[in-house]
Amino acid sequence: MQTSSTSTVSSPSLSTRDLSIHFGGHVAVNQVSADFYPGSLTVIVGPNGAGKTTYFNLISGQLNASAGSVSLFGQDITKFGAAKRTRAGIGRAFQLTNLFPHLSVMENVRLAVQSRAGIGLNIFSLWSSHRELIQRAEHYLERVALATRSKDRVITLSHGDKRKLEVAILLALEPEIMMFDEPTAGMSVDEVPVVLNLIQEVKSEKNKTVLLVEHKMDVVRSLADRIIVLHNGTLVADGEPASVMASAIVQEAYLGKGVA
Amino acid sequence: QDIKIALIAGKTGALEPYAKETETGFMMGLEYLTAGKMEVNGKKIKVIIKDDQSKPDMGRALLAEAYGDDKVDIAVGTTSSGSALAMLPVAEEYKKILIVEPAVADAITGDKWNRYIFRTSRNSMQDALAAASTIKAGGSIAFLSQDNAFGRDAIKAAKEALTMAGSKAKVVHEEFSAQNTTDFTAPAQRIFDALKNKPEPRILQIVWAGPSPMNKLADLKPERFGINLAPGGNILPVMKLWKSYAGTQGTIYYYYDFPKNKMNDWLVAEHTKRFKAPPDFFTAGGFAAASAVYTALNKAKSTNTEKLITAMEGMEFDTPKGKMNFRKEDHQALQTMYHFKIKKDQKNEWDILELVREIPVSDIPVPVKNKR
Amino acid sequence: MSNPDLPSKPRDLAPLFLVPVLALAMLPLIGSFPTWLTLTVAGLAMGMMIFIMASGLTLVFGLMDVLNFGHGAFVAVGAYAATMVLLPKKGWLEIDSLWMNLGVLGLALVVAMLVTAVLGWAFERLIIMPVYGQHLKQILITMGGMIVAEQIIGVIWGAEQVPLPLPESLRGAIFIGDAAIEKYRLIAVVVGIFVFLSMFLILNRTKLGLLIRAGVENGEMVEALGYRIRRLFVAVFAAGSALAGLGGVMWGLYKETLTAAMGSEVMVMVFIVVIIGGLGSVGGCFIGALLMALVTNYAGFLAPKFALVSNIALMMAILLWRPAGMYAIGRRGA
Amino acid sequence: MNLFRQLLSDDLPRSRMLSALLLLTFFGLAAAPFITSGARPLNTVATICIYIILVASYDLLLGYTGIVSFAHTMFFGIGAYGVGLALSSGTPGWGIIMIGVLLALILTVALALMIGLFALRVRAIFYSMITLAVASSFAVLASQLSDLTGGEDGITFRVPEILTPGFQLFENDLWGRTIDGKIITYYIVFSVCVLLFLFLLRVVNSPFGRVLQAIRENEFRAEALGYRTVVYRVLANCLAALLAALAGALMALWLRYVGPKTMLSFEVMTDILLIVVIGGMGTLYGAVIGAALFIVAQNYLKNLMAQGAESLVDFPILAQIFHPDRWMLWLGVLFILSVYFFPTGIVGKLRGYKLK
Amino acid sequence: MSEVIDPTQVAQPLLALNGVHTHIGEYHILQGVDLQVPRGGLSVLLGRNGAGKTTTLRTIMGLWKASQGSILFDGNNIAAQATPMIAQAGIAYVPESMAIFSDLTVKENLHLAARNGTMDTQRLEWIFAFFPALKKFWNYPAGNLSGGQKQMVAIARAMIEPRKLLLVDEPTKGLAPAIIQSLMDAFQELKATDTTILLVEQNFNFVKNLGDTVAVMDDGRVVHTGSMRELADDEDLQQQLLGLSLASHQ
Ligand SMILES: Nc1ncnc2c1ncn2[C@@H]1O[C@H](COP(=O)(O)OP(=O)(O)OP(=O)(O)O)[C@@H](O)[C@H]1O
Ligand SMILES: Nc1ncnc2c1ncn2[C@@H]1O[C@H](COP(=O)(O)OP(=O)(O)OP(=O)(O)O)[C@@H](O)[C@H]1O
Ligand SMILES: [Mg+2]
Ligand SMILES: [Mg+2]
Repeated sequence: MQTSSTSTVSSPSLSTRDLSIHFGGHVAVNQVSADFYPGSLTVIVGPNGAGKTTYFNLISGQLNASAGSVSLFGQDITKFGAAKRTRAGIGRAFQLTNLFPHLSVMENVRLAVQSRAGIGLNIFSLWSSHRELIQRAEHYLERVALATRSKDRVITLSHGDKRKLEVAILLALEPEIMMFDEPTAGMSVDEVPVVLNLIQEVKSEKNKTVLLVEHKMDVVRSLADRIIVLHNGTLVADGEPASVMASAIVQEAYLGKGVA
Repeated sequence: QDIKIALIAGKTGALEPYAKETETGFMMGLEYLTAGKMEVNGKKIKVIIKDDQSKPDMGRALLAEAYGDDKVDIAVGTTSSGSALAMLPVAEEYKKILIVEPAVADAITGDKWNRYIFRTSRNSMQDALAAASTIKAGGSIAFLSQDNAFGRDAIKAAKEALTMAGSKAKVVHEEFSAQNTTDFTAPAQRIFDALKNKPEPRILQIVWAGPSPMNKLADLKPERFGINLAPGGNILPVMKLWKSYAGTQGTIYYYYDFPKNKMNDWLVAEHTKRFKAPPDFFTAGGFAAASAVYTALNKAKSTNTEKLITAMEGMEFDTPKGKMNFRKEDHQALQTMYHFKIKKDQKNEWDILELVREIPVSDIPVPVKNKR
Repeated sequence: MSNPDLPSKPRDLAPLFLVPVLALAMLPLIGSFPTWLTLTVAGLAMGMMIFIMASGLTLVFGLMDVLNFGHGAFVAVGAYAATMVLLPKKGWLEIDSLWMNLGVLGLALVVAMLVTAVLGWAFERLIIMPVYGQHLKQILITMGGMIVAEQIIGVIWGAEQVPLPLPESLRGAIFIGDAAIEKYRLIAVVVGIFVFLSMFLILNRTKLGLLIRAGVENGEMVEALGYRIRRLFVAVFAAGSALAGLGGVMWGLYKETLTAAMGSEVMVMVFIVVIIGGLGSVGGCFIGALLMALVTNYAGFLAPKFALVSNIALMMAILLWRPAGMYAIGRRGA
Repeated sequence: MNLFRQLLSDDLPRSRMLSALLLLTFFGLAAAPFITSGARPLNTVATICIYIILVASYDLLLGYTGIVSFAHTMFFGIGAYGVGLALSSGTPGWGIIMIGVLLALILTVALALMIGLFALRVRAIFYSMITLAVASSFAVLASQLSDLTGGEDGITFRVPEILTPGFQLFENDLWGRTIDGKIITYYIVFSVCVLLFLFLLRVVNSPFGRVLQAIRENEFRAEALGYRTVVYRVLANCLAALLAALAGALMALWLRYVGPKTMLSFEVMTDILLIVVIGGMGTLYGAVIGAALFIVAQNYLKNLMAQGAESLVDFPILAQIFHPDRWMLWLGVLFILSVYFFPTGIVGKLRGYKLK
Repeated sequence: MSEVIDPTQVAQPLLALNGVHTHIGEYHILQGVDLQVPRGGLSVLLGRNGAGKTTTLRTIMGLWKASQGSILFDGNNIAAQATPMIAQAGIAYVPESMAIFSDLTVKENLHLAARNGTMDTQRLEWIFAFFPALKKFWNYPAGNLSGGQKQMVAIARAMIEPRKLLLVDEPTKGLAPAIIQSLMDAFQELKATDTTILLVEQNFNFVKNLGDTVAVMDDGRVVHTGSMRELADDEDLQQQLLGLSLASHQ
C-alpha cells in the first residue's frame, strides 16, 4: 500500500509518524504515518467521524498529539503551537466556516497577507500605507470571485460566499502546506470547478503541498494525485486514486451500497 | 451686599444620611439665631449648599469654586474627613475661613491645620478622652475598631487618652477588622480569647463608624467571660437596635435628651414637629456650626477674614450642647460630652439612652498638636 | 444505550471533599475545639446566606449568561420590601414566641420574593431584553438599573439607614460548652438547604436546565424547535430576582440595618462564589459559598490581615486548579 | 493636508457632523482658559482632557481587543499615587516627579504583565471578574497602607512652584486672564493629552491594531493565521495600562491630591465604561466626544436639576425626583438610555447618518 | 414553463409564499418570492450562492420577518407569527449552520426537539438505522462531534417527532457518500408517511431522483418552477439556470 506517487523523487515536505490522539478513551486518530510531497495533491477520505479533521488539527497545531510526531521539511514541529506552525509554513482552511465576522471581506484576507508579511507587531506604521499587501489581498479576492463584496462585513455573506472567503484566506497566507477541509461544501455547483482549478493551479505553479478532505467523489477523482483513507482514526489505504477507490474497504465503509 | 456662606457636605454617596442631618441642623440654626429673618449685621445671609459626594477631589474643587467663583465669605464643611483634609490648603490659598463640621480626623486641627481652619465638631481625641474618663479604675481593656485610618487613629488616641486620664486599666488586645466585615465571629473569638483570663473588670471598647457590630458581639454573650461592652455613641437609627442590651454603657457626643438649654429645647421641639423624629448627632453639629458663623459675624461686624479670625479665636458661642469655645491655639471647639447607659424601660422608639454623667470640658484635656 | 469505547463522565467528587478537608485541617491550627466549632458552624451558616444571595445569580449569570450587576439591587429591594411587613407588624416580632415570629418572618419572605419577582420581570423586559448575549452592554445597563433602583429605594424609604431588628426569639446564641452558635444562623441553614435542594431538583429533573443552556447558545434554534424562549427567560430572571430578594431578607435581618447600597456591597463576593463554583452549577455555587465563608472565618481568626484578601486568594487557587470553576457546565468557562 | 492625515493616522472622522464636533471640542479645550473664567470651568476642561486619554486607552482594550477589564482604574491610580507619593516625600521638583512617574510605570507594566499572563489560563468573562477582584483588593490595600498612602483620606501635596496658583508667568494679564500656575498646569495636561491621543490613533490604525481587532472577532482564527494572540493581548494590556497610568499622573498633578475614592474607586470605572459606550466603542473619537459630554454633564447636571426642581415645587413627587440630591438617579437613567439609543455610540450614529 | 399537473397541488398547497419581501437591516434581500410547496411531496429549492434560499427558509420560520407578502401554511397566514408558534404549527427546521447545542449531549439535543416530552424509542431506532453514529455517541457532548456527525444531529432533531413540514437547508454538506445514501432513504420514508419536505440543496445529483417539484431562485426571486423530472431531463435548462455543465457532473 505504501506506494507514494511516483513522480516525487524529492524529500517529503510534511510527514507524520505514528500520530495519535485520544479524547478520554476514544481514539480519534490512531498512529497515522504518512509523507506528503511538494507539488502533489493528496485527498483524504473516510466516513464521518473517521478522524480527518482531527488529523488536520494535529498537523496544524489546533490539537496536541497524545503520541507521535509531525515534521516539516525535516524539522520536528510537534512541540510548536498553532501560530508558530502557521509561521513555519502550515496553513489550513476550516470545515466549519471560521472567519472574522464583523471585519470586512477585504480585511479578513488582508490579515492573512499581513501575517505572511510578518508585520503584525508593527505599531508605528499605518495599516493603510502597505499598498503592496492590499494589492495582494485584492488579487486573491478576485480569484475566488468575491471582489465585488470586498467592503461588506462577513456576516452579511451567504454560506457559499463564506466558503469562498475561507479558501481565499488560505491562498493569501501562501503557506508551503495547504490543507483544505471540504472547501466546496455548500458552494454553488458552477463555482466548484473555479475554486478547484485555483487550488490545482497553485499546487502546480508554486509547487505547494496540498491536502484536501472531500466527500464528493467526482472531485476526488478529478483532482487527486493520491488518496489516503482514514477509518476509525486508522490509516487503512494510501495510494493511487484508482486502486484505492476500487478497494473493498472504501466501497463498503465509505461509499455505502449503491452510490458510485 | 449679601453675606454668602457655603455649606459643603457629602449629600450623595455613602454618607448621605449624615450630610442630610448636617444641612438640616445648619439651616435650623441660622433660622433660630436670626429669628427667621436670615440676617446678620443688617445684611442678608445667603447659604450656598454644595455636594462633594464625599470625594476629596470634589471637595477641593467645590471649595475653590465657592471662594473663587461664588465669592463666599465663610465656608462650612464637610462630612468626610478625607474630603475635609483635602480642603484645608484651599482655604489657605484663598485666605478665607473654613469651619470644619462634622469631620473628626485629628489631623485637621493637628499637623494639617492652618490658621484659616476652625472646627466645631469634636475630634477623635475628644471622643477618646471622654471614653477614657469613664474607665478610671483598673482592669483589662480590649479594643475593636475598623482597619483604616479612622480606626487606627481612634485606637491610638484612646490609648493615649487612657494614660492622660490616669486610668489604671491595661490594654490587652487591639483588634482591627476590615471596614466591610460582616461576620464578626472570628474577631469576637480572638477578643474573647485574649480577654477572658485577664483581671476584671474586662471591657471591650468598640469604636466603629457606620453600622456598629455591637449586636453581633452581644449575641455571643460576652458576659459568660465577664466581659462588658462599651460602645461609642452612634446615630439614632443604629442605636435603636441596641434596646436589648440595657445597662451597657458608653460615651456619646450628643443625644437629644441630654443637654438642658433653651436652644436644644427649641431644636428638639421644632425638629420633632417637622420631621417626626428628634434631632440626631449631626443635626446638633450643623446647628453648632451655624451658631459659630453667626456669633463670629456678629462679633466681628465684618466679613473681613482677618477680623473674623481675631473675633473667633477664643470665641465662646451657644450650641444645643451648651457653650462651646474655639481654643486659640488650634481653633478646636472645646465641648462637653456625655456618658450614657442604655435604658431598660424605653417609652418609645427614640427613647434609648439615659444620662450617667455629663463630662465637662475640664475632663477632656485635648492636647494641642498643631504647629503654629 | 451508552457505548463501551466512550468513557461516560466519571462522577466528579473532589470538590465535595474540599469543605470537610478544609475544616478538619484547620482544627489543629486553631487549637481550641470550642473556638473551632464556633467558627466552623458560623462559617457554614454564613455560607448558606451567601449561597441564597448567590443562587439567583447562578440562574441569571451562570445559566442564562446575563452579567447582572444589578443583582445587588434586588437583594436590597428584597430587604426593604420585608420591612413593609416587619415594621408594621413589629409587635408580633417582639412577642417572645418562636412560631409567631417565624410566621411573620415567613410572610415577610413571601412578600419580598413577590416584590422582587415582579421587579425582576419588569427589569428583564425593560433592561435586559435588548442586551442578551452582549456582556459589556449588560454590565452598563444593569449597573444603570442598579443605580436607579438604589435611588428609588432612597425616594421611597428615605436615604437614612433603616433598622430591621431581629425577632426576640431568634436573638442570641445556643451554647454547647464554650462554643456559641447564633440562633439566627440555624434558620439560615434551613432556608439555604431548602433553596439548594429545590433548585437542584428542578434543574436536574426537568427539561428546564437544558432549555436554558440551549437557549443561551442559540435562542433562535430553540424557538425554531417551538419553545417560547423569551417567556422562559423572563420567568427564570424573575425567579433569580426572587431568590435575590429572599437572600436580601435573610441578609438584612442578619445585618439589622438596611442601606440602599447593602446589595452592591456584597456583589463582588457573590460573583466570586458563582465563578469558583463554575458557571451554571448550583452544586458548585453551594460549595463555593461554604468555602468562601469558612475561609473568611478561619483567616479572620488566624491571620486577620489576610482575611481581606482571602476571597481573592481562594478564587485564584480554585481557578488555578480548575480554570473553569469547580463544576463548569458546558464550555462557557473553559 | 497630508501631514494632517498622517497626524490622524489616516483615521478621519468620516462624518461632517463628527468633524465639526471634534474641532469644536479641540478648540474649546485649547482656548478654554481664555473663554471662561473661574475655577470650575478650568477644572472641568482639565478633567475632560485626562479622561479622554483614560477612556481612549481603555477603548484600546475593550473596543479594539475585546477585553473587558475592570482593572483600568488601578493603573490610573498607580500613576496618580506615583506622582503623589513622590511629591509628598520631599521638596517638590521635576526630577522627583519623573522618578515617581517612572516607578509607577514600572509597577504598572509588572502588574499588567502579571494579570495578562494569568489570562492565559482563563477566558473572557472570568478574566473580567478576576480584574474586578484584583482591582477591588488593590483599592482596599491602598486604604489599608495608611502610613504610606494616607489611607482613605489620601494625600494632599505640593507641586513645583511654577505650577502653583500663586505663581504668575507675566506681570500683566493675557487676554483678560492671569497666567498663573494653574493655567500653566492646564496647558501641560492639554498638550500631553493631545500627544498621547495621537499616539493611540496611530496604534489602532497600525497593523498591530488590526490584529487586535482580529483577536476581538475570533481569537482562535487569529491564532491559526499565525498571530501569537497571547503576545498581542498582553501587549495591548500593557499599552493601555501605561497610558492609564500616565493619565493618572496628570490627574494627580492637576488635583494636587491623590486618594482611593478619586483614583481607584469602582465609580471611576463605571464612568469610563459609560463614556466608552456613549462615545462609541472601537473608535477613539468616541472617547473624545463621550468624555467631553459626560464630564460637562457631571459637572453641570446638578445645577440644572436644582433649577428644574425649583420650578417644580408645586409637584412634590416630581420635585423629589428632580431634586439635585437624586442626580445619581439620572445618571443611572443615562446609563440605560445610552445603551438603548446609542448602541453604536454617538460616533457610530453620526457615521451611520453619513452613510444614508 | 407550464404548471405541474398534480391535482393535490392545485387543490391547496401546504405552504404558499406570495410576493414575500424580506429586509435584513438596510438590505433588501427577498424581492417578491412566490413559492408553492405541494402537500406530501419533496420540493427542492435551488439557486446560486447568495440567491436567497436560506433567507427564504428563515423567513418562513419567522427568523427574519417578511416586510411584505403572505406566507400561507395549511391555510393560515404565518407571516406575522412568532417563531415558536410557527414551529408548533408543525414545521421543523434544519438550519444551514446546523445550530446544534454544543454544550448538550446528543441525547439532550434530541430530547429538546421532542416537544411532546419523551422520545419514542421506535422512532429513535428508526433514526439510528440511518445515522448509526448518533447511537454510538449518544451521551457525547454534541460540540465534540465531527462536522458530519453534527449535521446528522441537526437532521435527526427535525425527524424525532412527526411534523407536517420539514425545512432542510443543505443537509448533504459534510456527509460521507454512505450517509448521503441513508439520508435519501430517510427522505423517501418520510415522504411515505405524509411528511412534506422543502429542501434547499446544491448537490444536484442528490436531489434529482428525490425531488417532485423544483424551484430555482436568483437574486431574491423565484425564476423557475416546475417538476423535477422536467429539469433533470433538460440539460440546456440546467445549464441556463444552474450553470451546470456535463463536464463537472458526470
Ligand atoms: N475536541 C474533541 N473532543 C472529543 N472528541 C472529539 C473532539 N474532536 C473530535 N472528536 C471525535 O473524534 C472523532 C473524529 O472527528 P473528526 O472531526 O476528525 O472527523 P472527520 O473525519 O473530520 O469527520 P467529518 O467527515 O464528519 O468531518 C469523532 O468521533 C469526534 O466525535
Ligand atoms: N445577516 C445578513 N445581513 C445582510 N445581508 C445578508 C445577511 N444574510 C444574508 N445576506 C445576503 O442575502 C443574500 C441571500 O443570502 P442567503 O444566505 O439567503 O443565500 P443562499 O441562497 O442561501 O446562498 P448559499 O447557497 O450560499 O447558502 C446574500 O446576498 C447575502 O449576502
Ligand atoms: Mg471533518
Ligand atoms: Mg444558504
